Amino acid sequence: MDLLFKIFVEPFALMVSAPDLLAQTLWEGLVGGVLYALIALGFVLIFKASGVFNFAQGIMVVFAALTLVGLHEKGVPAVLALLLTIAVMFVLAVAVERVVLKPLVNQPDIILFMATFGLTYFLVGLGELIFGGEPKVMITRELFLPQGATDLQLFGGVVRIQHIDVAAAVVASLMIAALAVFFSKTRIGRALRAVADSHKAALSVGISLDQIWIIVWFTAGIVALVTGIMWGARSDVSFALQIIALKALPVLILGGFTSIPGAIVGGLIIGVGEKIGEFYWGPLIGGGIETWLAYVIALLFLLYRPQGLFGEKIIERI
Amino acid sequence: MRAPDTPILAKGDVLLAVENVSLSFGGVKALTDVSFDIRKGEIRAIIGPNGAGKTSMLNCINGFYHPTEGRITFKGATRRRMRPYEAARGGIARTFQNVALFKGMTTLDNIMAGRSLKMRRGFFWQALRQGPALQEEVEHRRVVEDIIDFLEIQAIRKVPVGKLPYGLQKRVELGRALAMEPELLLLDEPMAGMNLEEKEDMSRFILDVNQQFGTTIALIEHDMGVVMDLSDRVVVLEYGRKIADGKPEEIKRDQRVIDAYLGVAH
Amino acid sequence: MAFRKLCLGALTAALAGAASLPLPAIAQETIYVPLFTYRTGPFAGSGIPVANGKHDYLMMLNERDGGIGGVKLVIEECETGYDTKKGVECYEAVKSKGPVMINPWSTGITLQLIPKAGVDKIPILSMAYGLSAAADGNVFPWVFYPPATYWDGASVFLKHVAATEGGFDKLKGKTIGLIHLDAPYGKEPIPFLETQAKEHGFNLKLYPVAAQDMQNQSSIWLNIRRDRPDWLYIQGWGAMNPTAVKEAARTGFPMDRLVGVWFAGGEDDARAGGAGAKGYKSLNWHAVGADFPALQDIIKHVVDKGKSQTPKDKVGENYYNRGVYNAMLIAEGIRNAQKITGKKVVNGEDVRRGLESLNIDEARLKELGLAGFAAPVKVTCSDHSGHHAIYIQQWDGTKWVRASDWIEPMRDKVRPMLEAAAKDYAEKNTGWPKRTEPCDKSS
Amino acid sequence: MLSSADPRGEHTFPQLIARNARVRPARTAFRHKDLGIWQSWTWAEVHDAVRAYAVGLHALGLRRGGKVAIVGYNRPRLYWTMAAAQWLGAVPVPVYADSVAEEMAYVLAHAEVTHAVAQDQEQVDKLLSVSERVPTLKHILYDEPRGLRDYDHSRLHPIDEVIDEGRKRLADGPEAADLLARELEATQPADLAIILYTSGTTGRPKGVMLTYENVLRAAEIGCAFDKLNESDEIIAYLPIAWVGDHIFSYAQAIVAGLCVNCPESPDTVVEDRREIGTTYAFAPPRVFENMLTLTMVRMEDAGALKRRMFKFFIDHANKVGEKILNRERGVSLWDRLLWRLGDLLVYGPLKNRFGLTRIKVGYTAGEAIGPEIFKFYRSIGVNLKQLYGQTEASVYVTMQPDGEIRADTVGRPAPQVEIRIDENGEVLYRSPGVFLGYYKDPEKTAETKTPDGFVRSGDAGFFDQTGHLRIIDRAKDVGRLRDGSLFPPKYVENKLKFYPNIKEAVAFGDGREYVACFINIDLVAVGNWAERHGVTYGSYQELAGHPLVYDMIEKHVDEVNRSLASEPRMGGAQIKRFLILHKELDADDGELTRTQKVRRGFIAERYAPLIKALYDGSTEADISTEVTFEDGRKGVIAARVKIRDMKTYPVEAPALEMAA
Amino acid sequence: MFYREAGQYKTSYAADMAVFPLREDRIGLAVIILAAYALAFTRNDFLLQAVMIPFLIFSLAAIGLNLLTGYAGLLSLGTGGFMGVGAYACYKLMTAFPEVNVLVWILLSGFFSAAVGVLFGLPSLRIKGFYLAVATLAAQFFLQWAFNRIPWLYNYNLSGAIEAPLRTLFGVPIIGPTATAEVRYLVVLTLVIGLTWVASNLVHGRIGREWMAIRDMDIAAELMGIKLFQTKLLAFAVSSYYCGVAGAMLVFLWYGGAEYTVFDINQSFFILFMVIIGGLGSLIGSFFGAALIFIMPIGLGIALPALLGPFGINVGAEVIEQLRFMIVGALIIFFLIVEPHGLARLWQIAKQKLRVWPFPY
Repeated sequence: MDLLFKIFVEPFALMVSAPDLLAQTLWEGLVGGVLYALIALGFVLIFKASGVFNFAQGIMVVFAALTLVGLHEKGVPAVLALLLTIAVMFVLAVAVERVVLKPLVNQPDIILFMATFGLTYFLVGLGELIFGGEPKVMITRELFLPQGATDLQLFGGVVRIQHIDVAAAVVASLMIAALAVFFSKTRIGRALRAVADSHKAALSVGISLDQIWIIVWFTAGIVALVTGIMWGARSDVSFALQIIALKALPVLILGGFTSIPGAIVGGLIIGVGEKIGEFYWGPLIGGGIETWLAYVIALLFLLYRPQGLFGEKIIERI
Repeated sequence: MRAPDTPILAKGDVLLAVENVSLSFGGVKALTDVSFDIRKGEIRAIIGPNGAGKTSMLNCINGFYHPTEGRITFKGATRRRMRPYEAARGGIARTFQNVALFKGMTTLDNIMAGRSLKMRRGFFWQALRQGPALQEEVEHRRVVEDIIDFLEIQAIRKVPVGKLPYGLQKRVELGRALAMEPELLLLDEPMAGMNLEEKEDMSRFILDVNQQFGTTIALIEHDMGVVMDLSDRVVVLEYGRKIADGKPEEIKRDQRVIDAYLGVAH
Repeated sequence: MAFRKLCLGALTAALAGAASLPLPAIAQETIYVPLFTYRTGPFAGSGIPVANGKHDYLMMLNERDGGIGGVKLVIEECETGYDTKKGVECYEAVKSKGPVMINPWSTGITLQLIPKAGVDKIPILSMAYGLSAAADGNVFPWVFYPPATYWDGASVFLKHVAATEGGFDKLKGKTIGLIHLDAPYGKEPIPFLETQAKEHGFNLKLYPVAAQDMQNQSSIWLNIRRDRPDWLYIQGWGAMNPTAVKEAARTGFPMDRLVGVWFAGGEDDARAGGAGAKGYKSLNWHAVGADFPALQDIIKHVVDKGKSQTPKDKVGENYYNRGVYNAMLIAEGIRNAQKITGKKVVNGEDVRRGLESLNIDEARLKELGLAGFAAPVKVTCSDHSGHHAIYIQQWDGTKWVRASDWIEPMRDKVRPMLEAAAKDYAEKNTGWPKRTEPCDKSS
Repeated sequence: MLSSADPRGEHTFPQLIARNARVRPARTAFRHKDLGIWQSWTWAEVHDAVRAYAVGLHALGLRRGGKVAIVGYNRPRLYWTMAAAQWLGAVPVPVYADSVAEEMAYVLAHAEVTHAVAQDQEQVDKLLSVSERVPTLKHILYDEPRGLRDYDHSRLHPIDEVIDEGRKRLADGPEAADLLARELEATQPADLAIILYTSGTTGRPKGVMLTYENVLRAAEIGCAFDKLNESDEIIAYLPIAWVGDHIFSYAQAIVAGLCVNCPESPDTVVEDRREIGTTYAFAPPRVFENMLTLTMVRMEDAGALKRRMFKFFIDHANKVGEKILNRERGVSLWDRLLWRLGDLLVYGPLKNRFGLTRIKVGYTAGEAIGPEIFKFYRSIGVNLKQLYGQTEASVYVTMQPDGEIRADTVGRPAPQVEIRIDENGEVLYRSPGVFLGYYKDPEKTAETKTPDGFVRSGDAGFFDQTGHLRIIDRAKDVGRLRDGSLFPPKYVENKLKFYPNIKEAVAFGDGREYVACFINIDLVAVGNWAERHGVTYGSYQELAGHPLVYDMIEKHVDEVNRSLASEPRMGGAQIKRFLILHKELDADDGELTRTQKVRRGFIAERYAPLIKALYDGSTEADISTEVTFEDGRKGVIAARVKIRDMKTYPVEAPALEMAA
Repeated sequence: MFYREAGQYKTSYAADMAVFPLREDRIGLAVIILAAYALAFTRNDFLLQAVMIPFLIFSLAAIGLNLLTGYAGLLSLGTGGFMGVGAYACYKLMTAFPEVNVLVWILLSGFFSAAVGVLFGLPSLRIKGFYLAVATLAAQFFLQWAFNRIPWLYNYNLSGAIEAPLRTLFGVPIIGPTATAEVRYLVVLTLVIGLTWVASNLVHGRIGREWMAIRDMDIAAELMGIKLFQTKLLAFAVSSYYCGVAGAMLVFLWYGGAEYTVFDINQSFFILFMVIIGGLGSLIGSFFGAALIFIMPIGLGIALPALLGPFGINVGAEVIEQLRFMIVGALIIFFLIVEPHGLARLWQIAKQKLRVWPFPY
């Protein structure tokens, strides 16, 4: 009875009694969700265009951020370092296309999946070799990112909004909008969408598959860089960050592997869901349930809709 | 292994009755009010233009789809929402329009897999693969070898089916279905994509199966020559409706069939 | 001092002369000291300075003194990546080379090695980490846990809180939070804090941080905001610490009420919080900074000669000095063993005895060029930790400054709990050997 | 070793089967790859089955002297049919399985068979289709029931049913057993055991009648010669109507008690032989030739290292392998060790691939085998031998004893065989295996058999200095040059064809000044050679006319000339001129028979301008020929063909008189 | 090269269906097993303790995952969790009933992970492919959390870890600090051989065929009367059983004690690497994969300094480690490109080459 009370009454009572906390929780959830969505976006881009489940997206985030900070540490001005990092991500995209994707074209999904594991290992080693393993502080100020926080007086309490989080949300929105334009308005973008359906269709648009892959991986690299900057600004830049990338997996399940809106909505749902869950129900079983709550949410959701939020309904044919 | 309560049917009795079956996906009607029957020991052809609902009909019969309306009675028993494996257990086997073999396995293993239903040894013996389990494997291997011999595919016994040419794959698939010792064998375009010689072979096998084992066969086929030669009775579907049903000679003369289908083919 | 140096120099010269003789047997007289380090992986941030400190101090001994007691040290790092699997691999790799002791630098690896130590006759020096119960030398003769245990740390934290609040009686009704890595290491202080909470009537709140969410702590800090604890104690490691400090700064938690255990006291940990981190406190038992003769020697003999991976300005940072401290314990353990046994080349069993009768007093620290660097350390046969004094340091925005005197842990509270835990361990591990190793008199 | 003088007096095959069932009941007698595994029968089971079968056949009306046709591939039950028929004193008449209905009708009618045993539906269909023309035929039995279910079974019986019927009768009472005992005793050694029809190159097949004594004595000679015993394995894949199969897979198997293995189908012989690992094998030269060619072609695709290793060891084997096999002295320890190593790395695996790992002795006969090929197998440790035999002799005429094995002779007269060579060079022989006569053809019998019991072989040959017989050609084909020296065209052609680069050769010379020759290159072999030597070519014609190819072929011809010069009486047949044909000789153009034999006359006519040029001294000649393409279209190809002159060698060997 | 197939004919189906129908293979296997046992007497602790014992245990776990992923086609990322269930179950059992021999508990502990595996396998009826893989991640993270958070599982040990108390077999210590590496190696080897034999039996029989059938074409399999759900769950159960036993062995026969972090997501990936690099759907491939993924880095760690040393490049342990990472990553990609079907396929090809030796095909 007491347990039922704690599960079904107390958390809601808390929500009502402390609306500022609820608002703060929702905000934190949304911000976390945006960052999850960004990582998921990287996955989706690549999955959509090349059918590769890119496990290396997490390390790409770290690698991009590390390159940026590392270059800056070596004395390169911030803006130049940013441009150089973008160039590095391009080189990475080309290298991945040449060395990994091309030789493995038409292999089963799981093989490509596995290859991105190899890529992860390689990038971990390379990144540490070049930049060392110690955590680095994100060059927030140098990149003209806002710092500090604003306290909003709301619901008789305080909701603290970090400027960097707002910036993250804005940048993420811009990013998504840019991608949307890119996909719907440009020739390359349309080709990318076509390639998701069939490789031949893309060829008819006049863009080779190689180019498309490079573009997609490069785009994912940019997304990774943005994610890295934002997340790095929240904590710091270290290899531990790649583990967070796993959080994108439940987001993907929820949103579907091929849907960009799915990645965003899924990210927000997971972000908010796990924060609310952890905050209001977590203490019941000792807290720390965040690690698996997202997966369980995704799993339960899958049982209801096996194709994800925005995936198409599958009719089995024989 | 016949369950004691199922009636033993004589040749010519109704083995399977399809009554007023309709099937729809969302708003799309795949089958509308289709009724026909299949009698024990006959070769029953289902023909019709592309998209007429032939494969959907087979899917309903073996429980892969569940009819939205109507009922299907097999060996006198009507099962609502029958699962595919229940159909298989009941004695319905089938082959597929696009070969649906187990690509990673050899011909032998594919056909052995068709014996799964008949194998009884549980996990324990399987884990030991000695005594009864091995004995059982050998017994079933013997049956499978007869099928291999029957279909003349000895040479490819241990070849992974993925490496076989299409015609042989179809033959292996037939073998796999035969391994189930079905009472009703559903063949979905068994000769699609075959050359003349392969078609002749396949026709011979189908007839042999029908005569030698007394297996009732329902087949979908586009090659009218084959259909008319092989089948005892033909049912014609168009846009999910039955438009004709009868002996091949009758069908050939049926004006609606000629309009809908045969006119184009001939 | 000068005389000593002279003697050492003469000895070294003599040895060098001896070594130059075509006598391979003498040339091979070395002491093998493997160092388990992690310069890679998610915990590399903390691992690198520690590894550098350990390595550089021992290297300095080799360069300056020609080793210990005239015997060169063979220093070999083995990269564990903070991964237990690789730790076991490292252990097996070094075992055959006759190591005199093992410094696992990971609680996980330590736990694996504890049972092996007695069997393989290789002592384990787990300096202020590992299995708390191992501080009981009667049960764990092969494991050493100086200078203090996590429970000592937590008790010092409480003493500090009580002192700030105005006495233990003021703790009643207060809320004290523990934000910890959700792993055995992070959970170590919980039983002690729980008993204390009962005793003093404060409210203990736990905030576990999962390893994969080390850099994603926002919900934890939401909880903290809700519970409004008066004090927060951080038992974290690696990337968890800077994130926690940062989050504390972001959410406006009063930084002078945020205290980290000694493994949450790196410069990088505090630096991440930027200006907002000013006022953050952490425990420590050794000094920060390079203003010690020994550290200057390191710069002179090792860093300047390019034999270290440390940039000069990082010498003297907290974790670097912790490595130095650790290396000092290693060296002193070996030296003591040489003294007790009279052998120059000592083995694991000798060093165990050396560690067990370790007594580094002020004078000795001075000799070492580490006067004021740390409190004296003494280990006895029954007490393998010593429960030595700890001080509080505070971040001034750019560096650590000392913020308290030496605070003695609550030895009377900690010791019985430790002994009970050791007993429990021995009971649960049936067949745990009774101590048979004789006890040397403390030197 | 058993001989016909065995006191127990087993002088028929049924008696020997009974003996085997007694002496070695549990040893495997027959195996048949069927339904995926080797189904096996022990001698006891075979004995039992044959007894029952005999009773069953008796019940179907088979009586002493009756003839039983046996049609099909090698199957245990077909061999048992022979034994069961012989048990009753009836005569089995095996028929070639691939013979068309027409031939079958003739043989069946000629032999007046009353019963026919077929392997499967195909043969049954054939039999049924000719049954009207064979009025004596009463019953047809079959082995494999597949597809025969709906046939009219009034005169059609599955063998198993017949055997079961026999079993039932044997179980029912002693009458059947008495009958068996009676019939077994009644058969005499001199009785007719079997009629084997030979497909003569001309005219109707002739039925060679062999008695029990013929066959048994021949089998015993063979068994004794190669020390065959019950542990040996043989694979039965040659037509059961051929005397070789009858002796090897039936007679010798029963005499020695060895095991006969029937392959799953004609297509799987190679795999099946490999599985069984026969110890005693027979194959015509082309089988060995194919295996070698395949080996060489495949090795071309191997990696460089492997190829070099292969070449090194094969070269080594060429040097010492035969000596080691012959247990000759004078091979150094190092060479022996190296050969052992080669055996591990190359020869052993090769033999394994060929299924010859366990081979005790292998025979090749029927045609001349290339010395290179022959030497290759011997050098890697396969005890390959040649023999010369004929149906009329129950196979054995000459054999090669161990240690005296050479590629160019067919060996010494087999035990108990006498040989003489008549003035025309034709070989005549007399032996215990010599046949009774041609069935219902005393004329032909008289033509072939001399009054003193010698049989005309129809082959020309001579004994060389070592006392080995050499067969040079069919007696009627051997011609003479204008100067009277001997010209055996096939002998010359074969020598040329032993080179892998030469696919066909047509030699001319009968009644002319000298020998000249057309040569057809082997596209695969020469193509490979060209690739390795950087010779580019666009077509067969271009390749054939390439000067480097000519040079290469010239070397081969030169070698042939040298070897001819060193042989007695052959020196005159050295090739003076040759040309390489611009197109492949093709059966579609009528230049070859369907069995790939050269039609000399037709070619001479078709390529008359070239022949003219060969003999008028011109250095090249134009030719245009009509050809049939693969799709059936016809066309004309024209070419200018070069002619090369060859050097001839002085004849070394004294011209021996042909009469030995 | 070593094959002499001539003369190896099968006269019965039992012989024809044997797992090793060729004599040379049987001899080779016997030689390998004997050599493996002989290894125990080298008394080389590094080889046994740091290489062979973990290699064998990981091989067993890889076999477990391979049964699920390679044979039944169900991708799982929860291996670490299932291994953990085995380890913790074994710990609870052996401390609760110390009188029963520990080997019994090791073998029984697998049943607990089997049960948990079945539980988390339930969604496999509805979801497939990567979706299912992510669902198994839920198992991984939940279980990991549970191992840490439920003190009952580790008997309320203050260290939060589970430790191997002394246990003996016929008076010889096999678990605990005094158990020598040789003894533990022999125990591990025997268990692994036995369980591999059972796995081989399963995959070569009806159950294995049913798994492969649903892997290759689940619809066709169902229409042939194979119950998808039961078959998939059985795959989950058997797979988890193997993983569980491997987990118990990992802790008690190798580490001697463990924290929950041993069974983290990296462990799952680690095993998955082995399975894929080794070859999906191949038992021997599991061993190859374990060798490559586990032993190769160790070898590199030894070989790299030796290789770089002569060139005067003296690098620290961490550079070696970083190079190790890079090389392992590159090799994974390299092997996938060379042979996407894993080392097992390379092995098959090599074997085939040996069979047709000296021919290239």
